[in-house]
Amino acid sequence: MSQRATASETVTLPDPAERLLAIRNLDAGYGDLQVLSDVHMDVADGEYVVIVGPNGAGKSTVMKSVFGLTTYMGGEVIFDETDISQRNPDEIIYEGISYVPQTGNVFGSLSVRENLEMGAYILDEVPEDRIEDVYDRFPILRERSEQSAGTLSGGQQQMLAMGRALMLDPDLLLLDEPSAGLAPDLVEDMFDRIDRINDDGTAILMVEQNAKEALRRCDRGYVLVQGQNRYEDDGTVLLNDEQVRQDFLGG
Amino acid sequence: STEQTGGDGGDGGDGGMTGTGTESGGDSGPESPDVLMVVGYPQSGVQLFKDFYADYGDDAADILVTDGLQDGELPSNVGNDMSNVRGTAPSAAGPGVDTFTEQFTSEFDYDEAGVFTSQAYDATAVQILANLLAGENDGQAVRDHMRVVANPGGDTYGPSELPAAVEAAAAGENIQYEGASSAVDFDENGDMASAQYQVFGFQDGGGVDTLNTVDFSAGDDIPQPEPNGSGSDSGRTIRFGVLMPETGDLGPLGRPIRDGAILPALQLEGEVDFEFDYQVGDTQTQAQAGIDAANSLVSAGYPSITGAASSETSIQVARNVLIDNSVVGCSPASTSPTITDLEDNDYMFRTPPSDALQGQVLAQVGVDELGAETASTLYVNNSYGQALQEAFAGAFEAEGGTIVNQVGFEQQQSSYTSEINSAMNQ
Amino acid sequence: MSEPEAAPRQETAVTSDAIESPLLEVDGLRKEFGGVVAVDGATFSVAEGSLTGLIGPNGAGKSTTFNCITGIHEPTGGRVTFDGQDITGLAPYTLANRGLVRTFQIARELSEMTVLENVMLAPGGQVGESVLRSVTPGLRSEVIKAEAAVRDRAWETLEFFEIDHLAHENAGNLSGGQRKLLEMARVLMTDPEMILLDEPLAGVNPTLEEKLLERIHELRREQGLTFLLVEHDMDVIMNNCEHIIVMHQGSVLAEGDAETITSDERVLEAYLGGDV
Amino acid sequence: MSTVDTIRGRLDALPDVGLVVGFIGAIWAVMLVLAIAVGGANWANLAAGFVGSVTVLIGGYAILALALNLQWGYTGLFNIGIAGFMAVGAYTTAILTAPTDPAAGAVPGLGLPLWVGLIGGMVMAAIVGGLAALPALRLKADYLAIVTVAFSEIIRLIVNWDGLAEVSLFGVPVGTGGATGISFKSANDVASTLINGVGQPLVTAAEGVGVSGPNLANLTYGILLLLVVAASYWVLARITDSPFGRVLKAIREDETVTQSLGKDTRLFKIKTFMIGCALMGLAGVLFRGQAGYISPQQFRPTITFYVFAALIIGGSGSNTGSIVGAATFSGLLFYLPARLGENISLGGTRAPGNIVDAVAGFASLDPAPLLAYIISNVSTLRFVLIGVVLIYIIQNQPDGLLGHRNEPATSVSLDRPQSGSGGETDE
Amino acid sequence: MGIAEFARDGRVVVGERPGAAVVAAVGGFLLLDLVAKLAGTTVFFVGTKLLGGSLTVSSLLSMVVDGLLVGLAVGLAGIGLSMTYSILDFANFAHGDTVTVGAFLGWVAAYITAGLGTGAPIAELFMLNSGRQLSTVSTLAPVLLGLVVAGVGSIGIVLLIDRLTYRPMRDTDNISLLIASIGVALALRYLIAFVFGTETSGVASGGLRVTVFSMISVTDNEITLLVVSVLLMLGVHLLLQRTKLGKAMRAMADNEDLARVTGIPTERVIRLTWILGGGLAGIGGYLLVLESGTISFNFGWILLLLIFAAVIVGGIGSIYGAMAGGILIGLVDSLALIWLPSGLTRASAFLVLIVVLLLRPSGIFGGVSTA
Ligand SMILES: Nc1ncnc2c1ncn2[C@@H]1O[C@H](COP(=O)(O)OP(=O)(O)OP(=O)(O)O)[C@@H](O)[C@H]1O
Ligand SMILES: Nc1ncnc2c1ncn2[C@@H]1O[C@H](COP(=O)(O)OP(=O)(O)OP(=O)(O)O)[C@@H](O)[C@H]1O
Ligand SMILES: CC(C)C[C@H](N)C(=O)O
Ligand SMILES: [Mg+2]
Ligand SMILES: [Mg+2]
Repeated sequence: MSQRATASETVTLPDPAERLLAIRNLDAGYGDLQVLSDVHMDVADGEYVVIVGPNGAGKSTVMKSVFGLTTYMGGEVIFDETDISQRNPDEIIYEGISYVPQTGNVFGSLSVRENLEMGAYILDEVPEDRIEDVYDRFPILRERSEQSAGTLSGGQQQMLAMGRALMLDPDLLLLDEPSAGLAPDLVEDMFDRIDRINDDGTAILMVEQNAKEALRRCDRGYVLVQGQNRYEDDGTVLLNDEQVRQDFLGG
Repeated sequence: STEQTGGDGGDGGDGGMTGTGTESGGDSGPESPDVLMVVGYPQSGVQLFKDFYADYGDDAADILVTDGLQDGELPSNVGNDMSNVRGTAPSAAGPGVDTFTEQFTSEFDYDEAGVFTSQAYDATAVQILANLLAGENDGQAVRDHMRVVANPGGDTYGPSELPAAVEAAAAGENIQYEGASSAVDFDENGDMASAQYQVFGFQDGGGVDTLNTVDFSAGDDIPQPEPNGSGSDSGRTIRFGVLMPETGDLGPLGRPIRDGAILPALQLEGEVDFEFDYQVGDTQTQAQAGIDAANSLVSAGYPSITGAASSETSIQVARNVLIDNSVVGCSPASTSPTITDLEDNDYMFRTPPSDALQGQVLAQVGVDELGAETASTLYVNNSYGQALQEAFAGAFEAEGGTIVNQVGFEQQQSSYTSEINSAMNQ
Repeated sequence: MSEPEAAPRQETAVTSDAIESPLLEVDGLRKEFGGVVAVDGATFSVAEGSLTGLIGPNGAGKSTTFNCITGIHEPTGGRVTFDGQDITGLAPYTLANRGLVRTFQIARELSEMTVLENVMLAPGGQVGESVLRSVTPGLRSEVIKAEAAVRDRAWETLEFFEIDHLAHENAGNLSGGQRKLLEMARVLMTDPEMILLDEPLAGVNPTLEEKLLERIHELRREQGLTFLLVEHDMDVIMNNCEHIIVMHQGSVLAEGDAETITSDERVLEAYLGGDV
Repeated sequence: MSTVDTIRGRLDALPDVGLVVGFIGAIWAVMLVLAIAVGGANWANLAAGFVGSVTVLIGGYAILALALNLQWGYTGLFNIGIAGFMAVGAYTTAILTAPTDPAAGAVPGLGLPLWVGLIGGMVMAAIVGGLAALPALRLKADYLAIVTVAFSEIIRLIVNWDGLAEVSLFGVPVGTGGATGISFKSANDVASTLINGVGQPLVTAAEGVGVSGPNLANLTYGILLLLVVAASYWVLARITDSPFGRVLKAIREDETVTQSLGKDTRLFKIKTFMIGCALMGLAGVLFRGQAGYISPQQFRPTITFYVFAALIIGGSGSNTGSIVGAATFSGLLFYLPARLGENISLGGTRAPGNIVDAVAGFASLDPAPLLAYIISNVSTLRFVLIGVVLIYIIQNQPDGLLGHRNEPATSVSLDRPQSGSGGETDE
Repeated sequence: MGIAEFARDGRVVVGERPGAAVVAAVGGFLLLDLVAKLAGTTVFFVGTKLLGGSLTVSSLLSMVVDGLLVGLAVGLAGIGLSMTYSILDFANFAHGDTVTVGAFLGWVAAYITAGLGTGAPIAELFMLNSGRQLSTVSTLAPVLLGLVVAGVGSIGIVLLIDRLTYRPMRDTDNISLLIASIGVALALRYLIAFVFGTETSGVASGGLRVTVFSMISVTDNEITLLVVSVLLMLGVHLLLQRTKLGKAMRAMADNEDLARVTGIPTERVIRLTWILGGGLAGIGGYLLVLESGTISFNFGWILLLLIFAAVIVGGIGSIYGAMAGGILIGLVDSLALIWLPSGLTRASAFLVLIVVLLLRPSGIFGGVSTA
């Protein structure tokens, strides 16, 4: 493995056999603009991995690249032993990955319920029981089920987006800053839910600015800077690393 | 009572539909006119008659049309034999008409010589002769010799003797060209001194039937100036432009007229010791496009132009291009009375007669042949349509008839139902 | 309208409980969307020179309150007073010209214009915004002179926010955090008296976050600006705001300093969720 | 300091002026070559005719493209009602200046001098533009587009309506002439007067080489139009290189933000609409009414789309690009193909009347009929060309021929002031 | 200050209710006038005519029928415009020319089949000027075949155009797409002109006339238009209702990237959009020609503004809105004659468009969800 630098000597990489997602030497960007260069990342089956880093580092771009939403410039994205680096998003979803983007993550003009139905688009029938599950997780959504999603408050939209992604019971869930804009109690709540989702066996790759909390809870973490891997290690190790704290976690 | 409402379908203040004093109303509704007089051009005509027959069928009213709709293809394009239609148009009645028809149909792929084609031939022929007599490709010089070669005085030549006429004019002789459409004598306004009209109906298998003809003979003196040009040495190039609606509303009539206008050059090429250089400009049946095309011909240095067809275009081209640039225009088809009075420095001529006469002929056909007491007019909203329907309305009322509605319409609309309804008083 | 070089206002002592000189007063503000009542009689005031926090659960009506104050939405009822004058329902530009400006929850840069142009746009009442002045030969020299002054100030402001190295860059090419800085810089150029900040720190990297807060305090100290801040990060709110307003279901649930708030049962229940 | 800025500002404009002059010069050269190629002995006159006509076209489209650039390129106002505003200007001028005792069959006007008419036309176009803008400005770009194009059609239908062809206004007979149009004092007369007066020696000289008076007048008119273009450019450059222009750009980017920064964007938009429409009105008379005659036919929406094509080809957002685009569009795409088609002939092959006959010849291995058909239809095909070029440009060079030109909207140099001589001392 | 007040007042005045009140008042007056006209009475006020006149019920009915028929075809054509407008997010100015292309393809096919064996020269058949007039009763098979070809042909053309023009531009802003569509419109229209000339040809004319309620008289071709367009509209309704397509289209219109990550096959939805929209446009054009009887190279372009009016009045993105908007605009265009001179009736349809955009930018039926 070619990590440029590691925070500590003890890197616990998942066993290659267990790797659900493997990103190798990935170069990607938008149009002519290259954002990521030579990025590596792994997520094992059922693992909970967090990416942190300064604004503009390319964290969201990693997520989008996994889902085929960026301009591919080289490298590989391997999921469940298939190379998905140049596939279309609407194919990737069949592989068992769901994605909650950082912005624009609900269909504003569709109702809450229709948003959830769209989450199950690739199924033949609308899974009523799953919708009920989501409503149970986020009761406010049941209350607003006929309101159009664009008129929900910021936090409510975040919940809806999460609910939508859960409609398919994915193997891997990509979450881009799920706690942004949430009230503190909900932040806690959200992290708890994510833990629970992870406990149910869904692997998670998450970007968070609420880095301390995220690193505390995750299995492993990556620090991304200027489109390149900077550090990677167990979450708690990163959390306690002086250099990382100083540069990225704000003292 | 007559109400000039021009396209006014509803009340619009004082509209035709309102009627006057009909307080009773009810469903009986106002009466349709006995005859509907339609002035228009073929392309709009197709739509207009389709709409008419679709809503009113064959026997709601007799219809009168004019030269602008004398298109043999019209019934087949409309999908109706149009047997309830009578029309009038200036006819080809010159001494050389047979020669012309023969040459025209053999040179081009036409079954018959269409309306104004002979006038077009004459217009060009006179220009060529005037140009030869003047000895230079100069508008003013051509203008000054138009009457010399056309009006009485000197030897007489017709279409069949055109090469001989060319030699004579080149030699500086005062000649008299007698054309295919008429004797081609220009009065001081540049109008024809005499006129013949035909009354026509549409034939079953396409084409038109001439039913009878009406003559108006020369009243005024025909001016005859003396030649003062030099004549032409052999080898000279005679230049003229042709300005015709090859496309647009008049396209179906304009293309044959254009061919009539270039026929003299085709006929003379090789026969005489002169070169002919002509260029055709397309007016698209629009005044502005006509002006642009005319400017282009003027830029290219043509001293005289056969054209335009539509009166509207001819008037605007004369006002805005010809007079300023001292270029002669000779229209083979523009019939609006306005052209007579154009302040044109004598640069505008024409070979058909003015519609001041056609209105009378139409009214006669309406009253005498069709026995109409009431009539409505439906006219294309331009110098041609407006003037001709007015001439008709005046004559029709003078004959004791009543005009019900006068409705204008725009060219090339996608539907004329509303205009027809207004005119039919529905 | 404020003078281009307004003298720094004198420091106003702000105590956490009594608001002596309110700059902004919101009285019974109400906003309905169809059946949904987003803001339901919110009443509060913001002291001149203070940094006041506005917090509350998601959907409490904070953004809507902002939108009503700044003229983006027309309130269904209630009154907003600024600097002693009724400003209810006035258009955004009028408010801005009176010194009340806002930033957006999601930074809205003018992406096809350079960073410098973005900032130079902001000052109010520029002479060159008159067509006549910018065209007429004699009068244009005035415009040019004013422009030079605006330019110089713009550079200073960019330096203050440490984004002067990006001055000629198109604003669209900035990273998320830089955009937030630009947004603050631009708003400052309008010579405001009060700035409403809608979650300016959401998604901002913690290191940058500290820098931004530092700037805010600096502006308060040096120019006496007033801030109203919506933020979900309780650390930020508790450590920086001397006065905190808690909204819940469209109305004000509690207000006071950090201590008062954290010890308020209702707040704990409705928002902070047990521990902090 | 400010004088340095002024001078620098002036120098900055020079390369652009050179570019425009060079470009138009190149198009003239093309016309000259064509005239020599097809004109024979008559080449000089033909060249004068070609160059004159192309110059008038370039001038007309350049004014329109500049006006549109202000509205769309700068402010993002998607006005596709250009034809309507041109009509308002042209008709106002026409009604103001048409003779009170017109030729038979024409409508009378107020008989005022031309300059009154021109100013009146611009003012009226500005007023109507402002009125149209008032409600329409609340709409997003594509809705505004549809409203403006509908508006322009309404204007055209109204001037076309014969109910207004001749009416009595406070006892004075005036009117639009309806479908027949209206004749008036043409600006062309100015050119004629000019060359017949002071330009007489020039006329003599030109006639010496075979250039006719009318062609010379046309050429003169074209050059006068270019002077109007230069003046418009100068005014617009000053408007856009200023804080006013900066606000316009900001509106284009994000109106809410601009409002929040204290700019009354509605007022700016209305002003922009009025200035742009005034210019469009002026172009309506000077360009469409060159001959002293206008009719509703000339103000169909298609002309609007040609102006758009011109601006996009040149590069919207750039005043220089507007002119270059207008020249490319009108000279190379619009005018040149038509002249080529007229002057190329295929020996004796007469063009078939329809495409089936043309292709039939091709089937028997004789390409001549098809070629002849194509040549006789170039004036149709050039619009296909224009469409394709438009698509190509928007796909591959969305910023136009001149490429993206980020012209900062300011009247001074934007470099960092030298430390020490800061702005504060400047007051 | 002054400006501020002005802006605020403006917001109130241009707000929904006062505008609606004005519209209602004008509408009420026109209705009153209509009643007076039907009753044949004229009301004078201080010497000038206030309202009234005369109008027969049968002519009113015939206007209604005309408006309805044109409106149906416009609505049919409008569905496609509405769909591409909301899903691809741009105003497609080439839509009118798609209507023309479809109509030409369909009519050429109909003509050639009808002309087979009659000895008419193929050139005349192809150029649509053999002078023959088709009608549903007399030439049923060719007319139906033409209908199919119009639909299929325009689908082909539209897909080709999408491939060449819009697909490489998927990520660009909607105004660029709009401009590209202007280019497409020009190219298409003049290619048609190049092939078929600029002449208006008469191609259809009713073969049978039926009189209903002894007042309304319609031709077989008009009945065909009515039946086919109603059937197609029903079909579209069912398609969007019974499949996920409708919702997927709305989701895409909303947020394309999100739609893709949700698993919606966006390219396929786009293709289906073009297929539906293009096909209906072509058929709409074909039927319009069947009704009016004539065809020319720019009739779709001239119609475009009317189609836009229909779509916007109905609310962009709403299929039912497009249908209803089409009928409304068709009726306005036709009935305006009761109050306006015929030169201004078209202007009134545009005026309705503008008024709707200003008072209710989301359209009369906007907000009512589709399918
Ligand atoms: N659609 C896009 N087109 C062009 N550049 C983009 C696009 N999206 C992001 N970028 C650029 O790519 C770089 C990385 O952006 P990205 O969104 O991945 O950052 P991030 O690490 O997620 O930051 P943040 O924490 O602010 O969300 C930035 O410089 C950004 O400006
Ligand atoms: N345009 C609208 N139409 C209908 N309801 C709306 C609209 N805008 C906001 N709401 C509703 O009003 C309530 C308040 O929303 P608002 O955005 O003000 O909340 P907030 O306090 O800013 O929340 P957050 O912290 O999540 O951003 C929410 O329930 C929201 O659904
Ligand atoms: C060609 C002709 C029908 C022209 C018509 N006589 C006119 O004056 O307009
Ligand atoms: Mg991100
Ligand atoms: Mg909010």
